[in-house]
Amino acid sequence: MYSDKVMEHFENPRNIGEVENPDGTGNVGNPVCGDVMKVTIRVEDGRLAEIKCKTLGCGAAIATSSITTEMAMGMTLDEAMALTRDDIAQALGGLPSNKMHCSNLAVDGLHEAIADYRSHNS
Amino acid sequence: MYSDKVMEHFENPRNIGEVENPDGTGNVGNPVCGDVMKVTIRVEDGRLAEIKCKTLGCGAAIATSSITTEMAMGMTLDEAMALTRDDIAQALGGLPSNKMHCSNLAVDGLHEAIADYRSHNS
Amino acid sequence: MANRQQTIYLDNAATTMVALEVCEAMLPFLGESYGNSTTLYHLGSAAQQAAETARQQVAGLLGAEKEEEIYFTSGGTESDNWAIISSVLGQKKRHLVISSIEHHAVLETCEDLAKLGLEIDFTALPVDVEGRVNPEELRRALRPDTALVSIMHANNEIGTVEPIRELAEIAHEQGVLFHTDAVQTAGKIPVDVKELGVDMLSLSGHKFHAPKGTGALYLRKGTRLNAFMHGGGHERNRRSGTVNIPGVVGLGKAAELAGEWLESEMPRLKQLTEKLWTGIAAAIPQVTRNSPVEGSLPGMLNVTVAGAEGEAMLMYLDMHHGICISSGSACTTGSLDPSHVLLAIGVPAETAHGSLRFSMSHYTTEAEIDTTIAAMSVEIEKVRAMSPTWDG
Amino acid sequence: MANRQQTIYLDNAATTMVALEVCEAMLPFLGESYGNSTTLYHLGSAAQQAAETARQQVAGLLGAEKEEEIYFTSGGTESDNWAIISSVLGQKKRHLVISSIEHHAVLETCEDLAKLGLEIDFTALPVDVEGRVNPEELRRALRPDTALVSIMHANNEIGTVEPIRELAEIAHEQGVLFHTDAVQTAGKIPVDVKELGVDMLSLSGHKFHAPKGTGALYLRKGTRLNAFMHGGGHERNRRSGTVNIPGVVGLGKAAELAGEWLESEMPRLKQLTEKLWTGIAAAIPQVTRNSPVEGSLPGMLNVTVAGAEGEAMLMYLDMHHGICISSGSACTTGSLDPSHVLLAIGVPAETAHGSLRFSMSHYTTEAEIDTTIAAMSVEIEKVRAMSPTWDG
Ligand SMILES: Cc1ncc(COP(=O)(O)O)c(C=O)c1O
Ligand SMILES: Cc1ncc(COP(=O)(O)O)c(C=O)c1O
Ligand code: FES
Ligand code: FES
Repeated sequence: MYSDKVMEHFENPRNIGEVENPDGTGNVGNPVCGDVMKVTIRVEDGRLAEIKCKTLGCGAAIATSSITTEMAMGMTLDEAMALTRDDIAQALGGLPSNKMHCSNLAVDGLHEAIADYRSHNS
Repeated sequence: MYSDKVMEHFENPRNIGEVENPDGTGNVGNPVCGDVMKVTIRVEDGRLAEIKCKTLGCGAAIATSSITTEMAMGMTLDEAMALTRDDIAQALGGLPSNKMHCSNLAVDGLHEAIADYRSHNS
Repeated sequence: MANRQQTIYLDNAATTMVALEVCEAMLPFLGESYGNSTTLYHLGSAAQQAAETARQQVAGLLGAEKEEEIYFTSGGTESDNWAIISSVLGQKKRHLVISSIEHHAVLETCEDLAKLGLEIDFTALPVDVEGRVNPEELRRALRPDTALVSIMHANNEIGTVEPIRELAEIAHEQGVLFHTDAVQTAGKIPVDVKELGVDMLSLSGHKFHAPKGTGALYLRKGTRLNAFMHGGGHERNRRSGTVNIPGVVGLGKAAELAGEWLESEMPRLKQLTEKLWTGIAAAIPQVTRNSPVEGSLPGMLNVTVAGAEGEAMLMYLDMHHGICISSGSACTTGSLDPSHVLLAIGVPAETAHGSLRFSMSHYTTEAEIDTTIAAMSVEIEKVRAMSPTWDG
Repeated sequence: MANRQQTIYLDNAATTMVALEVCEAMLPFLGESYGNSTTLYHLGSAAQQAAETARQQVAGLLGAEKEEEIYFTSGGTESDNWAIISSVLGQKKRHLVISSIEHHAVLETCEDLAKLGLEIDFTALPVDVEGRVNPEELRRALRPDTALVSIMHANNEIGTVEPIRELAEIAHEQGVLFHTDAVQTAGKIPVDVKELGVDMLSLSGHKFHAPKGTGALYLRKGTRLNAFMHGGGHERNRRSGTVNIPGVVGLGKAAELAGEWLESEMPRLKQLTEKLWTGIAAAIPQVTRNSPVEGSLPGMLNVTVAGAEGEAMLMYLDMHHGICISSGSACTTGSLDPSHVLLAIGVPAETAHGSLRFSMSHYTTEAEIDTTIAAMSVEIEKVRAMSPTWDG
């Protein structure tokens, strides 16, 4: 069902955990729906210097969290804000159609963390 | 589907043909229905001395013609008139339920031949 | 029984042997690979992949644009029932048009639906002496409330191929869906859903060397059709029920083989059919051919033998020669029921009782046809000798 | 993937391995013996005899009075659809009563029928925390227009066995037909149609080591039920479609084996289930048992794991340990859909997403259960370590 890339990220998820004293935090999802993500970031010189994610969710949720943190690392905040769910799905070699909402979640969490950072630093 | 006894009579049907100068003839069935039988008999001393049958019909029709002629041979006319379709079916070790009408036909043909004989000789 | 040393199987329109290649393809799925195609773990993905390969193979045989247009079923009967019942059940339009020589899976479905008091009715189009539907008759039969036209691709008793493309066009002109029962043609003659222009098409695996209990419905992308079997949402929610993985794998493999064999088999079987016919006609007086010479399935020959009854002939052919064929009448309680197809092409009931159908396959040999011709003349002579209606 | 050297198959409620004996019994019918059960010649009679032997074997497993009460189908889904649809379609009485924890094959059939505008409606009875229907609730739900009550013998997610005998009696007091979906119980616990007092019963072969695509409906002699699949009149005119001879032979053999195994397997599987549960509960904090301790299928254990999601757990168990199980949520477009069964017994949605079902078979060993317990504690720790809702 899942692509090799999804399986590889699911098997070895990157950047799991929480940034200590994060500059921004995003909490998305809802336990009732089965998916919850907490994205924490550290920002340095307008770029994402550290991103960590904690994920409760299915295989797609775990793989998309992993690849999203990996892709966004080092990006400027604007670049990271421009990431879409399609970018994520594509980087993973596609996702089953009924699994697309999870690719949303990780991007949403990242965007929320950036928004949180910006709300403190503008 | 058919009992061994049916198959045996079907394989080697007895008394096929027509009695020469018969004492009685019975014609039953209808080509439209798929079964036609012609039973001819010779009567001697009030007993069936010869019975022959010609049959157009299914396996059951052929087997019942054969066993009916065999069973009735040597019977008095009253005995032969008392033969029923159940007697025939039983002697054949049973017939499939949708094949019961053919067991009727041979007995009917025989009875008609006897009736024909009696109509000339009473 | 008797001295049967061989089997000459000429009843391939009824069912066929499972091809060795098909059986081999299935075996892993009757063994180690027993996963469910809808589950996530490793056993499940093997099953899912196997099912998708099979779907491609079937789509390939039918020239379907997308493999998602193929839905696996338990056979031709289910595919036919599904197409027909779901087209009218609970729908606004409740009129059906079929031909009068459809297989029982179509005919009885219409009759039973009509009897259920669901305000469904149907028109059965007549056919000509060769068993062909006249497109003009279809045009006249269509009504504003016609939901579906279902006309078979080729008939299963006499082999007549219907002008599906033309018929489908007429239905489509009136915005009516078109289904064809291609159970007898899939794998035997070219069946291209796009060329035929049909919205739905039924096929059955066991007619072309896949196992019994397998089949498919082709449903053109975009065609609306409710599920017939409801449940776990298998087959993209259109046909629930755990997918018969070994069966489906066999169906796929058989579709692939049939596609490979088709081109060389068609002329070969056509030639064997003509050989059988000329052989019988030369050896046996008063035999009539019911299968058309042109526009008929290669490998199928239906004949009627005057002064003889079908079941008796086929039983003697089996007992003494191991020849397996079908006859055109079935025994119902009360009397013989002559084939509705033969009656529809104008064969009188009394003659119809003496009909036989020979149907060949990839595995049929020329020697078998020779033996059959010889056996026929022997056995028919015997049967006729017993018959009160024959004085040859 | 990864270092999977073994398969520990604990998803037998989804599907089972075909028993070797079953496969062997089927093989002749995928080879030489390819006749059609309705034909007259020698190949046909072998098929017919094989089908009748299988019918006796299935009748034997169910304690049916006569083997003619068994009708072969393509699986549990078809049997359920048939019982339900034919009970109300075109009938005067059009109300159905089911439980709220029925399999989708029952639930979706009722829902889809109700949506079709055929003036059919249904009542889904609630269940208690163990998943049991209260007979008094059934009594209250019956109406003068109730055509059928359909309540499953045992639930497929948590294993709860329902008080069928009592429920059937209540339905019968009001002259209402009773159907039970025994797909999870046939071959696993005693299923005696006379003791249960049911009019109809569905079973599915692939749940007890017969191949996928096989099943049966028991229909008590004298019970009226229209055909669901119309056509050539197979199965005494009640279920048309060429009989899947190899499948049916496999079903029969599996029924025979299950009958032989049943008595010794029940206590063994019960013991393995308790071992699995105590092992998991001892090793892993905050795990809840959803399967009842008493009155439940031996060999089935459903648990919820706090702070973890089902699919992720099952995928890691598969990847790293070759363990095949099911989770209680399915991904639908938009979000995870928690099991309707778990919701019905009062498990909150957020917990239901963390549920897992283990289901064993004749082939499950004690060593596999030990390995599973160990694997569970490793993998759940990993999953929880990633989870934002777990701070164990
Ligand atoms: C034309 C036609 N339609 C439908 C069927 C039914 O298919 P199945 O035997 O797979 O149920 C058959 C064969 O029996 C057939 O010849
Ligand atoms: C309780 C129950 N009913 C019905 C079914 C459907 O049976 P099948 O898979 O044979 O279609 C299943 C299994 O999927 C089941 O567990
Ligand atoms: S729960 Fe992750 S995609 Fe549905
Ligand atoms: S034709 Fe002989 S029994 Fe029906």
